Amino acid sequence: MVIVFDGVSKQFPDGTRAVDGFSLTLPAHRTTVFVGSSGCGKTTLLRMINRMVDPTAGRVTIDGDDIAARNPVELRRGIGYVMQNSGLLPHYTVLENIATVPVLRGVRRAEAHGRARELMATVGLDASLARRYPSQLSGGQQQRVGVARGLAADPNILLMDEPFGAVDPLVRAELQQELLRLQREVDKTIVFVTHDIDEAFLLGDQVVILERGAQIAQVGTPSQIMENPASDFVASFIGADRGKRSLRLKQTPHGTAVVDAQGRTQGMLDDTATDSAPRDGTAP
Amino acid sequence: MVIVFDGVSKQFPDGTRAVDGFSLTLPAHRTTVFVGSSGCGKTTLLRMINRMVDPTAGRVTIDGDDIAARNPVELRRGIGYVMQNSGLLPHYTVLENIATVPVLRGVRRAEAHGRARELMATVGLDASLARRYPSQLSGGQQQRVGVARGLAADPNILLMDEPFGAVDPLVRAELQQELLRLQREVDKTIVFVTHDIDEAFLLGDQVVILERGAQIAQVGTPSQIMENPASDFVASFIGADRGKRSLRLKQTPHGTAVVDAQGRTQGMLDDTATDSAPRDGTAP
Amino acid sequence: MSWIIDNLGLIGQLSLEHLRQSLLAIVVGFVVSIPLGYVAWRFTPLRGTVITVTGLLYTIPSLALLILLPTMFGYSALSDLNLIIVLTLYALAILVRSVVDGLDSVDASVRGASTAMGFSAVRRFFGVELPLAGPVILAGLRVTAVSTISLATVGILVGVTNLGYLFTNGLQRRIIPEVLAGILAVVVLALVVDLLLMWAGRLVMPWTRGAASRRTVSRATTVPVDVA
Amino acid sequence: MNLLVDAWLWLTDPAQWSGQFGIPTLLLQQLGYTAAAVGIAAAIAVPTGWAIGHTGRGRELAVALSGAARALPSFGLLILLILVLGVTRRPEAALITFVLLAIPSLLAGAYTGIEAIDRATIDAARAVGMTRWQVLWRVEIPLGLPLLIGGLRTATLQVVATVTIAAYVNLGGLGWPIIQGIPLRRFDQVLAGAILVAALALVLDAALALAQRASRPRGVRVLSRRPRRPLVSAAA
Amino acid sequence: SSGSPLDEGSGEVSTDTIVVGSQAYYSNEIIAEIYAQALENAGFTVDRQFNIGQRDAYIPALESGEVTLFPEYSGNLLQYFDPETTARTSDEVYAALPGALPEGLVVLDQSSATDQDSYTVTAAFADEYGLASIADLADVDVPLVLGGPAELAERPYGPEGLLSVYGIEVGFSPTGDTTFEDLEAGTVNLANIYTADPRIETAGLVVLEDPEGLFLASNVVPVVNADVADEVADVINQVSAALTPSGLVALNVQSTVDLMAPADIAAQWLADNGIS
Ligand SMILES: Nc1ncnc2c1ncn2[C@@H]1O[C@H](COP(=O)(O)OP(=O)(O)OP(=O)(O)O)[C@@H](O)[C@H]1O
Ligand SMILES: Nc1ncnc2c1ncn2[C@@H]1O[C@H](COP(=O)(O)OP(=O)(O)OP(=O)(O)O)[C@@H](O)[C@H]1O
Ligand SMILES: [Mg+2]
Ligand SMILES: [Mg+2]
Repeated sequence: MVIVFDGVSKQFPDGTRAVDGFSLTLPAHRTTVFVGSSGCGKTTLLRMINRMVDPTAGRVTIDGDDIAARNPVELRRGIGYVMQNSGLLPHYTVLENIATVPVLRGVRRAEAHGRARELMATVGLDASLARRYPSQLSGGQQQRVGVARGLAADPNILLMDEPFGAVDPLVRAELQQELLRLQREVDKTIVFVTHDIDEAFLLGDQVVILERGAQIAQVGTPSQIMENPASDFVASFIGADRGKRSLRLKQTPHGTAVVDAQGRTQGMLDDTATDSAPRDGTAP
Repeated sequence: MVIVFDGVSKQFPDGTRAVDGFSLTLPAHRTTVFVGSSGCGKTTLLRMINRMVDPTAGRVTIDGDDIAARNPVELRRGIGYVMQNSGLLPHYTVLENIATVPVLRGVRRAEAHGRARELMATVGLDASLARRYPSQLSGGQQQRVGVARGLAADPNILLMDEPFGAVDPLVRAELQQELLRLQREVDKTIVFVTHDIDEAFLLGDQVVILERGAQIAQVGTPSQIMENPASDFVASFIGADRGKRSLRLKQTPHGTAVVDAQGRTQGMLDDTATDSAPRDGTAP
Repeated sequence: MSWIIDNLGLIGQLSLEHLRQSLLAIVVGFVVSIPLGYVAWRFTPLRGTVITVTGLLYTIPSLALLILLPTMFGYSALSDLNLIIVLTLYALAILVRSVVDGLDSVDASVRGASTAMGFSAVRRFFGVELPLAGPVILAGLRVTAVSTISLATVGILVGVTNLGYLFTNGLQRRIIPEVLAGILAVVVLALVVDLLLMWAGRLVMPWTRGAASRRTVSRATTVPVDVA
Repeated sequence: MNLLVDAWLWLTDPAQWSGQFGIPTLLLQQLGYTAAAVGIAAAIAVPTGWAIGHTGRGRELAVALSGAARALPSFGLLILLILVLGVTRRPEAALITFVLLAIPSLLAGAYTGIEAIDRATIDAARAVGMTRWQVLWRVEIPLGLPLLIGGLRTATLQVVATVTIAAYVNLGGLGWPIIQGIPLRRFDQVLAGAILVAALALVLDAALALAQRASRPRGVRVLSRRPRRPLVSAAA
Repeated sequence: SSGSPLDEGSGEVSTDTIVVGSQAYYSNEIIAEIYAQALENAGFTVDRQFNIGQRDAYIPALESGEVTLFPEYSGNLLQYFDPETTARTSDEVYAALPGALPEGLVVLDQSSATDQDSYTVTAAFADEYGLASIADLADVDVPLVLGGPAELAERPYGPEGLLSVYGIEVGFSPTGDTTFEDLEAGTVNLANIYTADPRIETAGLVVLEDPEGLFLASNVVPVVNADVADEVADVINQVSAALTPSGLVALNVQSTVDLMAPADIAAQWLADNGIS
């Protein structure tokens, strides 16, 4: 499912040009992250993929088909969407929330609930929470329900709009790891929106740094961007100008520390590591 | 102004033990950062310093005087307090907000406003904003007003409770830099609360990592903690277990990149830097 | 007080009649207010008009309305239909505003989420927006119920019999317990209906149990009339 | 339409503009009862409401009592009070009735006004070293004023429409043409009376709406545009 | 059926069901209840449409057939249809009624019981100024304030009638349902009170004579829809024959002093008078 933006613009009725001539190809089975400051047009871009917003110029295609020709309600039922603050329906239980789209599509209730239970396991939710209402869950649990709901229709495309913006850093880190795992498992085309550059670098195969009006400041893999910021704006955005990305080595009694330009320790150099596979356990 | 917590506990009327036997010395003229997950008791600890919360056991002393003997209203007027979401009075202008404490203390209005104007400059607020109301300011500007208000009484102690939690990452970085500058200029005893470990490491002279019930998981300078996490909890909290602190070097066409255990680039090794002074401009 | 004991049958009958008239007005008002409220909420230009017109109703003395409407539209002032029409109009004045406020109170992100999942507009209204507006509408409905039951007593002044009979008859016969019984019966009816509505709300909206959000309450405390 | 014309003729008949039952007299009576009742109710309900809002205590009781007060049928209560107090105390009976009518809205306006204030704001006021009284006078009352005036609006509207029944017990007011018109089946006069009451209500409401707008502290005005006013919270 | 004021009227003229109406006046309601029970005892189906306010409210209902039988007061009824009438005595009024009533309404036999408007003062006031007749009010040297229902201000026998017929000027106070208490309390010194009010007796009030015939004699008289007049005449005439002036006062006493319900009063009266 390759998504292509082709000269897309969006001007809202009040005159705001949220997106101005945006063109980009989002490769299939990869995660593309849109990152940028508040109001730069990330959400608008995302919502053009499921026709929650229709472009005023240009077109969006999925696998070559112009989505403007698709029935919006049908289209949406085939695209998973995970919103900031989870966007759960407060009057539905966890199970009902996850099963919403299958039920809308006419899947039998019992069947849809059965599948919802499986998805709860997939996103790491305890089965005992099935009958709870969203207000009875913690923020992190709500986000997991949101992700499960996004997956319920088994869509090929998953849109995620700052899905972890509202949770605690510890929980957030956990959810990010969970998503990395899911990404490997479910193999979908994921479009992820955040304004946290570290999150973008962590999750994105392709990272798109946006300026106001959804102007592309730089596109590339995290390493490409960090190693070679395309402009002062990008450098400032990724923290390079504050010395955050400009690191030095420092010897300490416990090993070699990596410190930033201000002398703040960023981590420890792992001299023993020989490959790039993720490792767990504490730092050395 | 050295602040000492001596076996302090707080049990709320509903039975919650927010703080359980907390003892610590906060050195004068230094910044101590309390960091921990949501609900671990950070705010409660902070508010015991200006008697917004009274401990149910133990005592808090400032320069050796038990604050339980102090009149709370008087005490508060002598301690700056910057709250999450700024906590500005919505019906006071910027100037009136900053001048609140001096006016309460009986300073003449004109005089207090004059000093408030000076403080606006100190925290980097344009003078043209003086007559605006908080609702007419951006989030970052509101935070600056909050900081200025905290400084207005020229207190020896400044309490800051997640002051930058609600703002955009770019603005947040700017405010953090501003605070680092202020810290050098005003030379106060600062107690700072955050749940962002990076912020804690950036701002703290002394960092206190807390677990539920305000149990101290580790105290130390940022380098001490990162180089030698005291427990699995701390390692996980600072991201060491996710490989975030376990870094390796990688040669790229643009220079030596520092990558984490998962191969994500964290920054570039700056081979030219010879000292730890902050540098500006873009990355090399 | 012996009058009350001797006339429990009468009080009971009048209460039933009173309840029948009030409930009819409350139910009809409720049913009509939902489309009206939806229209006012959905089409912003109409909002001011609908709310002003229903709000205006509030300022017309009920007694006058009870006399004038039958005269203008040529139906009998004596039938309880007359009273029920007037009570329904007053109920609308409160309820339309509540429905608008209730729909306003639905979190935009929830609305967006349901659209994104592929709810059609109609299904979204009945499946998401209306249920979520429920707490605010219920609060309005409870206020409506209490004031309708209390207001219905004026019917006696135009010849519609209900608990108001105890007031005029008690006054003519100088039987204080009779008047008192009328007031007590009205208050008890109102409070019982109010309580039943509260319970019904908990039954129909299980997700609101326990977690009564502050936001809902403060919205519910908004008065329906906004003439300005 | 004929009726409207007749009502207009009745209204413009000079005979209706003088004497014991002339419109000016009736208008003054209506205003007098409304002002007195709302004033007395405010004197009772506003401090009580502020106390409830400030301390957070007694809310349940206030809600329960307000609910009961709202259920009281004014017409029956007025008759009962006259029978109990006697005909020479009609004004007192009427005032008590109208005061009871006005209290719930005013009470709710006073305490919801304070309750609706962001807790963080009050917390901030305490944290900068305001005393309890300073918090009340400098923060809670000013910020709660719009909702209080909203409550005042509701109360005034309810009372001014209900004072109509004062005429039923010989206290005059704009209800007189209505009360007299009904047995005489003079609908022009009933309609004219209703128009007068509604017009008065609208004028009062508009005046209070302006006051409500003006009372909204300037910094807050930018945020929320729609003037709101509390009902008795039947909401538990 | 019980004597509750609740049962509904139908609307269309129906000869099967007699719709009995009453004013929102407790005494009138008792008479209507007597009619209703008498009819029921005689096998009729009866609907009660009680408490219909003033004459001006229920006459249209009678004319339309919504109500088919109503206990009325002859003088007031005549004056309603013919404000200029010169009839004053009981017989004159009764004789004038058929001509004044609109098509479709007829009166049955009138009873000897009267319940008419009067001008009444307290005994003390009457003693002080030697009052026996309305004309004597001319001698009173304090301002006269007349209490009565709101509509009295506009009635032919109201303040204007007093002025034109007796040359007496009075202020007016719309004392409504508390006219008696107001007279007692002294807020008014002249009161429009119905002559069947038992308190005239118990409180020792003085009903002023009306030599100029300001008020028409007003006997209790059944008004009935012409379609059903013949059917109900026997039963209702029997009631009218048995209802006496003192009997009417006694009924009112049972209601206001003994606090009996209208249904019980009616049933007892019918039994006592052997109509059942
Ligand atoms: N319905 C709308 N009508 C008018 N302007 C809109 C609308 N939706 C968004 N905008 C404007 O379009 C611009 C882009 O909005 P968008 O929501 O896409 O930003 P964003 O990058 O998602 O920001 P955030 O990080 O705050 O969510 C903003 O200036 C916003 O105010
Ligand atoms: N007034 C109170 N009454 C009862 N419990 C309270 C009260 N204030 C705080 N708590 C509880 O005490 C614990 C610590 O609260 P505190 O506000 O200090 O946490 P925190 O570390 O500041 O969290 P956060 O990062 O979310 O601000 C929490 O479990 C909280 O629910
Ligand atoms: Mg967005
Ligand atoms: Mg906190």
